Parts: sequence; structure tokens; C-alpha cells
Amino acid sequence: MLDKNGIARRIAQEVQNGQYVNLGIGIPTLVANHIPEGLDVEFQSENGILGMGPFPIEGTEDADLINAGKQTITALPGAVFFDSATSFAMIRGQHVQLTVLGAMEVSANGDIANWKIPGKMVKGMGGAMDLVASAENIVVAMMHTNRAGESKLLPTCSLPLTGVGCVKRVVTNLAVLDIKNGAFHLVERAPGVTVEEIVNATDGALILPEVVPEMSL
Amino acid sequence: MLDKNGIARRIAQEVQNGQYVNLGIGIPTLVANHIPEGLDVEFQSENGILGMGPFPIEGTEDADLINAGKQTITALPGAVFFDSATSFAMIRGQHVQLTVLGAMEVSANGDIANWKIPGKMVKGMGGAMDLVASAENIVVAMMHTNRAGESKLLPTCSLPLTGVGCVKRVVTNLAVLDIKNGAFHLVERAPGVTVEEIVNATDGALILPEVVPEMSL
Amino acid sequence: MAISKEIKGVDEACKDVKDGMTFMLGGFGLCGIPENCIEELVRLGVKDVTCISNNAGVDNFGLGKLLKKSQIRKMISSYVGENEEFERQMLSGELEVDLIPQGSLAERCRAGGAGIPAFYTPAGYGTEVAAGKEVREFNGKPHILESALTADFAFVKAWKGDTSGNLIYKATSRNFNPMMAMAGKITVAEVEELVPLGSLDPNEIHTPGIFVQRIFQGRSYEKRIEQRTVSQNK
Amino acid sequence: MAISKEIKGVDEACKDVKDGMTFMLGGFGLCGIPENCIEELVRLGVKDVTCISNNAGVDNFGLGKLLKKSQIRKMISSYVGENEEFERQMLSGELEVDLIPQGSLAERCRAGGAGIPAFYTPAGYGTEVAAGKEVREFNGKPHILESALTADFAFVKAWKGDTSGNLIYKATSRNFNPMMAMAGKITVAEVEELVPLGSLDPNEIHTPGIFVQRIFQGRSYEKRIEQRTVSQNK
Repeated sequence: MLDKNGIARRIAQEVQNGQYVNLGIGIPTLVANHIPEGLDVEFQSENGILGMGPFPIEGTEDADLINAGKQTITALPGAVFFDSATSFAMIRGQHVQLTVLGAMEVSANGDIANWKIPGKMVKGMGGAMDLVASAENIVVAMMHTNRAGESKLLPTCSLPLTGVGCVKRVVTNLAVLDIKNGAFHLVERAPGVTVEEIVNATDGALILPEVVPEMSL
Repeated sequence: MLDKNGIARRIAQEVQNGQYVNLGIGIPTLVANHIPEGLDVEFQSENGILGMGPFPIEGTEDADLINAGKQTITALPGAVFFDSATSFAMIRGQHVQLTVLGAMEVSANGDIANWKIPGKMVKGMGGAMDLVASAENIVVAMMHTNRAGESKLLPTCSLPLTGVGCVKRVVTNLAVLDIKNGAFHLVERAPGVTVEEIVNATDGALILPEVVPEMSL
Repeated sequence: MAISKEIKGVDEACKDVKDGMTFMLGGFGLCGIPENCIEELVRLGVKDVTCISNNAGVDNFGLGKLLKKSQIRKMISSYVGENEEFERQMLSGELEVDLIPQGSLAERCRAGGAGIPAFYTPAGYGTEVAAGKEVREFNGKPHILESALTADFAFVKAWKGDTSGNLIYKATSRNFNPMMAMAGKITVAEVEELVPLGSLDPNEIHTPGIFVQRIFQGRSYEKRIEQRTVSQNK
Repeated sequence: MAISKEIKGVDEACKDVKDGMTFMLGGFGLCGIPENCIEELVRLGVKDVTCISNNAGVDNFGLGKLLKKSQIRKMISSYVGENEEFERQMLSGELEVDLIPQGSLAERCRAGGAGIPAFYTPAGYGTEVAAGKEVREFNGKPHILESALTADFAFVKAWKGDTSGNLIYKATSRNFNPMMAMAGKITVAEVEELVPLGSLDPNEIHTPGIFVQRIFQGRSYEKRIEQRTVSQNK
């Protein structure tokens, strides 16, 4: 079973050379720490930077330089700042090639819910609706089950949707799954996790291949 | 009767303190030379400058600094350069308060034609269609008649339109006329021009006031 | 001569604000927010206002200050976490909230400033956001029609500005400020440094002065950091 | 590491251009046009192309060179005066021409790059431009629906650029270049000066490198002036 950093490490393998990538808040942010040396990748943060670097050395934080999670960051050589309309022009216009974001629920037809629990939690969608409606390549990073132990991979989402039919791949603490033809397709299992555990933790339709390789991390 | 510079001088009186003004190619360009000292006015050229100054001193021309008429210009202190989308955001969004442009024909209901003579001359509309569709305040600068001596102030335009019902005021070599309620309203006559000359040169409905003052230039 | 927008200070900047008006406020989180104008709006006690702002500040800073005094009737935002008082007012129904996707919010403000009354976007199709909105397919993909946003006042914060209202923002404090500057009937810019006409390179200006009606040099910027994250010195 | 877009020169820049493709070309008049790429397109002899460009050059420079060799099947422009060969080809029917308002052209390119498939504008209502287009009233004023433009290749010209494709334009040579850079499937940027990564201030960049796929330093810029107008030294 993976921890959050393990999920991030596995997702880092999805990133290809030359890609512009948007990482959501939470686990996705950790992906940046696991990009292999030598891979040319630029991170976009939708509040207005391309070429986002690591957190600043203590004492050099700049209140005017943050990421979409409101964290202080740095700018790498070649970075550029821009306004929010330009930022979402990049996203909506599909110039950002890979989006990694968290979810509360994902359905077997690729719907995603991650912005609202009616009557209880209403933080808002931020840029998530633009991202999922636009990106060609959307990977969800999340725990396979919620705190109550219930599956977050469902036949249909019960929470208000963020986007429809948009998620292509889900990476959880238990597995890598692709979404196609209205079902989850098990691709890899996390180290030490059995197929049975994954089956038990997945409520949506799940297609199993003959052999389920373990992730190589 | 006014010459082109006279028309420009009369139109300069329309310009108010604190206004952003777009001047079209031809006679309108001359208006800039007649703005009274002490009036704070900024000229926008739709190819991408606000705060346009006079032509450069010989030897200092810059191929990268031109106006919408492709003439070399200068930038005044406080000037700003921008792209074409931003330029027309200023125009369409009605941030430019006064537009002065030339015309081949103007009709009594405020239609304007200035971009095409079918089968003969097709230069294109450039920014004129955006300007006339957007500006609150549109003044046409033109000769009252064409080279064949025919009126350019018509019941309806015969040439393809640039915009409909948009012209508020016309300043010609003979007169100043307002357009309202489907008619030209004579406001002033040019020095030495009789009302009869204006009536004879105007084909569209023309309303005459009891007294027609001569322009004070 | 260039048109001057310089005013004396924040009191003149907020002149003519009235109860029930719609305001836009620049900033993302607490980054790039018009601190001086927000303080003044709190001081003026203007009520029943609609605020268009990506976020709603935190409990004791930024728009949170207006919320705390119940001056806001309606918020139009994309993300409102990090603010308990906001959540309380919203869930209790005291505060009307219109949550819209961040990119649509940015584009709707730009459209308002650019004379584009409406445009199509794929964002929000199939979600609550699309409720009551026209859906149309382009290139086989469903889009929804979004309309322009404008405001009686837009309050923006820039790094440098000149007396004719030209603005330059710093780093990611730019965010929503340029589009909101375009969309205000009256746009008020507060800047960290107000410089004389001609001091800014005309090639480096982010917001042309034509969009700004009032400009002043703000004071005592706190520029609070929401999430102070640091790396260890290697 | 930042993603490099640097290529060796204009031949590599124009690799894969094919007959029948749609090109966008930046510039207003002869100001800010991609001179090197135009020369190369002439040399390659690519045919039956559609060119989206505000103007069509003059008889012996800029796009006029492609026109003269009858390489262009269709022009999408806003103003095409100053070019007799253009007028001849258009009036004779050899050249298909779509004339659209300058602001709509700029906004349609931006929309193409920004994933906005269509938007409403008042420009052109009641004219030939509105023929066949949806008309809708907003705030009591009729608007027409305009669609996004994209291109197989966008050729833009900047003043400075870095190896990751970030661009800075000079003065009014910016014009259509930024929007076209956004709207090209492959965007080729030729720059007067190609600088190393990190040399440009991230706050001063006009076109973020994400929109650019190929960049090279152009040669022998002529930068011809169309209307040389001067003041007398007082």
C-alpha cells in the first residue's frame, strides 16, 4: 500500500519529457518532488506562473510569489508570470498537457466530484472545473477509500460533479486504474496489495486483466 | 468652405478634457494638430498604442513604432503599447470615448459606408467596424460631396455598410450636422458657406434651424 | 498632456461607493489584494454589497474583514475555503454565494471589460454551474454560454503605477487584477509605488491607464502570507 | 529544466509545412512581420495556403511575396489596401478573400488559442460581415456570433526571446503576434535576439513560452517602413 508520497512517485512516471503540467492541491503537489533528473518539464500554477520551482529557502519567502495552494514558491530560470485570463487560456486552450488533481469521488464513466458536500462543505471549485473540462490528459491522485472506509471509485458519483467523462486514469494508494467504456480497468497494484483488496475497495465496475503487475517505483 | 485642415480644426472643438480619442486615417489624423494647449487628451491608435505623439524628428524614425495609418510616430510620456486584442478591448468595451473617422457615405439614420466599392475598390474595413459598433460618440470627418460632385449625405447608403445607426455628428467642408430621428440637423455652416449651398449638397432629409450660426474656428 | 488619475488617498479613492453596489476586488488568496481599499470599505460601513473576488480572504484579513461586519450580501467567487465565518454565513443563508469556475470568472471579467457580452466555454458543462445556461456543441464537445461581468467599482492592487494609471504588477500578485481593472465602471488602483509620468517603460506595462479612473499610493502593506512553505537550505 | 524550443534556423522552423495548410502571420502592415519565415515559405514554394494576417503586405514585400508567386489560395484579413497584385487577384477571382473587422480578427485568434469556441461582438452587425451569422441582443444591442480561428502554423516575430519560447515584443510591432502565437498548432517564433534561459525578467514577458513550439534568431531584418512621416526639428 502506498502513502501519499508513494502515489506522487507513481504519478511522476506519467509525466513525459517536454510536458507542461498542472498539479492540484494536496497529493498532486508532491509529484513535483519525484520528476526524474533530466526530464524537461514545466509546472504551471493557475494563479499565474509557469516554471514554478521549489519552496524558497527560509527567509527568502515573497508574499507576491505563491502557487494555487497559496504556498510560497520560487520561480525557475525561464519562468513567466501572467494574469488569470491568460492562465486559463493556457488550460482551456489545451496548452497544458497533463493535469493531476485530487478527488472525493470518481465514477466508472470518468466523472469526478471534488468541490462540494451539500450542506456541509463548500469550498468551491477553484480552477478544477476548467482543468477537467479542458485537459486532454487527466490523472486523479487520491486514496482509494474515504475515512469511513467507503470506496471513492463508484458506479456514479453521489456528490455534485466537477466534470463529466473526463478522468482517464486514477492512481490511488492501492492501484493504478484506467477508465474506459464505462468501467475501471485495473492496470497495476501497489506493492504488497492483492487484487482482492482492490476489488473489495472498488464499488464501480472493475475489469481485471489476467495478470496484474505490481507497480515498479 | 473649409479645407481638410479646417475640418480637423472644427472637430478638435468636439474633444473634451480627459478623453481618450481614436482618430482614423486621413482628415481625422489631422485633428491631433489642433487640440488646444492645456487640454489633457490621449490618442489611441488601434494597432497598439495609447499616448501617441507627433511624427518623429527626421532620422529618429522607428519601424517598430507606427500608427494605424502605418505612419512613423512617437510615444509621449505615459504612453503604453499593447496587443491587438487589448486594443479592441479598449474600443469594444467603450473605454475609448470619441472616435473620428472618414466616410464615403453617411445616411440620415446614421449608417456609414467607408470600406468597399463592389467590383472596384476593396481595401477592407480594418478597425472601422469595431469602432463604429462600439463607440458612444462617433464623429465623421469628410468632404460634403464626392469628386463627381454628388452628395455623400444620403437618404440611405448605396455602398456596403460599415455600421448601422451609429454616426452622431458629421463635420464636412460645408457644415456641422447632427443625426437624429432619421434626419440630418444642420448645426453650423462653414465660413462663407450659405445654407442654400448646404441644402443643395445634401441628399438626405435635412432639418434647418431658424438661425444657422457660422462656425467659430 | 496625459490624463491624470492621481488622487490624494484612499478616502478619495472610495468616494461615491454606495450600499447595494457591486465591487470587484483583485487578488488570489491574500496575494495582490487591495488592502487599503478594503480597510476603507470597512471603515465606511458600506452595506449589502456584491463582491466579485476569486476568494473571500481569511477570517481576520482581506475580504474576511468585510464579511465579519456583515457588509456583504452576495459573493461571486471560485474558491472560499480558509474562512470559517464565510462558511457559517453561507450555510446559514445570511450570505448569498455564486461559485463559478476560476477560469470562467477570469474570462467573464475580461469579457465585461472588452465589450464581449457572452462567450462559450467547456468549463462546468454537466455540473451545477451549467444550470439554466445555454448548452451548445462546438467540434463535438458541449460548451456552456457564460456572460460578461462588470462592477460599479473595481479595486485593484499593483506594484507600480504612474499618474496616468498605467500599472505594473509583481510576480503572481497580478492574477485577477488586470481583468478586473478592465471591468470596473470606476476602477481604483492602489499601488505600492506611484511614479511620475514617463518613468515606466511603455513596453512593460500590464494594465494601460485607460482602464483606471483613480490611482493612489497605498500605505502600510501587510502582505500577509497564507501558507509559509520553505525548503531546507541544502 | 525548462523545455527548450530552440531550433537551428528558418529551414527547421518551417519543416512540415504542406500545401493546403492554414497559416497565421503576425504583423500590422509591415511592422512586426516574420520576415525570415515568409522568405522561407516563398523558397519552399508551398501552395494553396490560407493565410490569416491583418494585412497582405505590399507588392514586393511581406505577404506580397507569397501573393506574387500565387502561393495563397485564400486570405483572411481586415485591411488589404496598399497591394495592387492583391486587388488584381481578388477582383479576378484567383484569390479568395474573407475580410473581417480588425478587432474581431484579433479576438477570434485569441479565442482559438484560449479554448473559447465562439463569442458575441457588436462589430459588423447590419453589414456584409454578419451574413449567415447568428444575431443576438444583449443589453438591447444586437451582436453577432463569431467563431475561433486556429492555424496549422502560426509565424510570429518578436524582439527578444529565450530558448523556452518566452517572447518580448517591441513597441507597436506587438500587434497580432501574441494572439496568433496562442492559436497555432505549431507556433514558430523568429526573434531579433535569442537570449539564454533566465535572461528575461519573468514579469516582462508578453508571450509565455508554452504557446511557442519553435524559436530561432532571424537574420537580416529589413524592417521596411511603409509611410515614413517626420516632424520638422523645431
